[in-house]
Amino acid sequence: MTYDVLFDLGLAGVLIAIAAGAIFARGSFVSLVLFMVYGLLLAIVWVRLSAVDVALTETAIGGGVTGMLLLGAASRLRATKGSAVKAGFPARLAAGALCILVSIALGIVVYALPEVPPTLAPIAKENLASSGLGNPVAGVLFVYRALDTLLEKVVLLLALAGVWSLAQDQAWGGMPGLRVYAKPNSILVFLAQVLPPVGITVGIYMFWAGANRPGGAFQGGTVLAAMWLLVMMARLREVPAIDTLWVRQLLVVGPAIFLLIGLLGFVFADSFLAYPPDHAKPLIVIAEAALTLSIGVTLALLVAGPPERMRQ
Amino acid sequence: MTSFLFAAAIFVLVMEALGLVRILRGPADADRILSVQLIGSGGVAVLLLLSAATQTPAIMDVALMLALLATFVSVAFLRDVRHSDEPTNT
Amino acid sequence: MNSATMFGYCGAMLVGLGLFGLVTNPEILRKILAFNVLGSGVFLLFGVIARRGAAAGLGADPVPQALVITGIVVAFSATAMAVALLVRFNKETGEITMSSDAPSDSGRSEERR
Amino acid sequence: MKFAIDIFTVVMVSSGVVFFMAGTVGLLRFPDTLTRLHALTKVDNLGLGLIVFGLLPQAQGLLGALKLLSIWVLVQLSGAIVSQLIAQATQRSGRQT
Repeated sequence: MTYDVLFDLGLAGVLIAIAAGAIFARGSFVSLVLFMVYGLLLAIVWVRLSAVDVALTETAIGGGVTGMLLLGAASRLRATKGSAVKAGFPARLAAGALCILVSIALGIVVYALPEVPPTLAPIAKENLASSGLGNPVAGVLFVYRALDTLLEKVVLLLALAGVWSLAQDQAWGGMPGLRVYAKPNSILVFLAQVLPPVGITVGIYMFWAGANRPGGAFQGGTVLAAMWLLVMMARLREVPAIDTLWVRQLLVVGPAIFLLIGLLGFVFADSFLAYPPDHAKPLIVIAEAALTLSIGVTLALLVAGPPERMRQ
Repeated sequence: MTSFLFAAAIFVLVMEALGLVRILRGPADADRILSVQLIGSGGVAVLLLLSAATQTPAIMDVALMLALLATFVSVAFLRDVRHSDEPTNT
Repeated sequence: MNSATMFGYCGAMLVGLGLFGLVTNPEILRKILAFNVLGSGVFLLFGVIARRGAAAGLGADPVPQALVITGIVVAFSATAMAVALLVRFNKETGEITMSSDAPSDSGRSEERR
Repeated sequence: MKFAIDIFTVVMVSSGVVFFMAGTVGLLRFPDTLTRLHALTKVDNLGLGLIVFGLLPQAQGLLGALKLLSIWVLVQLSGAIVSQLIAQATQRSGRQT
């Protein structure tokens, strides 16, 4: 057995152990810590599957922002003790058996995958040239499945509207209840001053590199969101009230520009979300730049949660 | 060379797996965050080794992203850190 | 068995694990977490199909990869929504679990208040 | 020349990996949070540092080498700061008990 296969086997083993730990751990804090580590190792799995774009997304979302989101909820709920008793042993046994069956069925599907796998890679590669991009995944996201990508941004905004709508009436239009450090000390403040410039550079690099190499608007935007959250946690900046004009403008600027470019496709190319042949790349880069910004703000506000208090 | 780099990556991976024990055992939440730090640095090391072993420079970007977000997550965890004298089971 | 297929089995097991956590754990937060594990298992299966579809000099088929990226984003949106619902649910009822004998007394006491 | 460079990489990466082991053993065996923190800093500084150093000649071009170095600097910086924060969290709990 060669070392790379051994590495993959070990990685898969550790991944399953961590997932099992996160599911079965008794304390929620332990469970959340394990979930974060799980996201981290999953990113390495994606790297091993030659999907570096997905690895970047998984690091940013699975390891970073989702963990932060769950952590925020856990610390709010910490005061409450769970009252419901766990399901009885027979019920757990039945559920376990059922889940093992599901796993086995999926395993059989994996085993029975066709010998000659179907692939769209050659077509994607062939048509990549017309978009002027060098990254095939970005090509698929912004040309072949552009409608998906547009709707995905809309889903993010809808989720944010949903989260906000869970605010209590008197808090509407107020400031999200992001948990911040009660007394940020000088070291934390130092970190929150030094890391964001680095992070913003990395974010812009991710978006810029995304045209030709793995990366893209979403990965870049997530880094921006993480940095903004860091600054807010260290209380260098207040969490903005959700009815602030610039917040609303930043939220919609990305999808709006993307939609506008899509509509211009009717005029200058032959259909919705079609790009004029000579200007495909600049248009995509403009849309991605605006989307990076909007995604950053949307993600940060999703993590911050519904508004809880009015401005003083 | 490739085999050596993969072997080194396997070794670091095993260390990360051992570090998991500290997450399970605690006892303080701070200890668990120490373990996250270890696994974060280990993850960066593994990715850099993989990048060199497979000659894929793009993997370095994942390592960069990981380094940034691991820090962010540690800071978020420390915000809510509980002390070892309090019960850890909720 | 090559690495891609092996990660496929890994994904299948993750789906099972996540499903078990989702069904059996009474704490809602842990259900949300388990749902994310389940989702990542499904994404991994996609990743395996992408890897097997490597062709034309690409390491993996870009189309499933793009679908997974979109999927991760949508899963995050759903998680954010679920967490917000959980926090509000907790504020209204003081519960963090879903018990089988709902609608419980705590729900009614909320109405009286 | 290629051979000499490879030897350099093997030696450096191996020593880095040894520090990873030392750090992990320390994390598992040391009696309290602060001593474990001490063990962990060896991983961040020397373990990753030596691995990065060993991989430098394998990097593709100057840009790749620079990126490697900047990743290490970033881990250094954030590792040092997070260590401080962890130590403070531990002290705080020490005073309260």
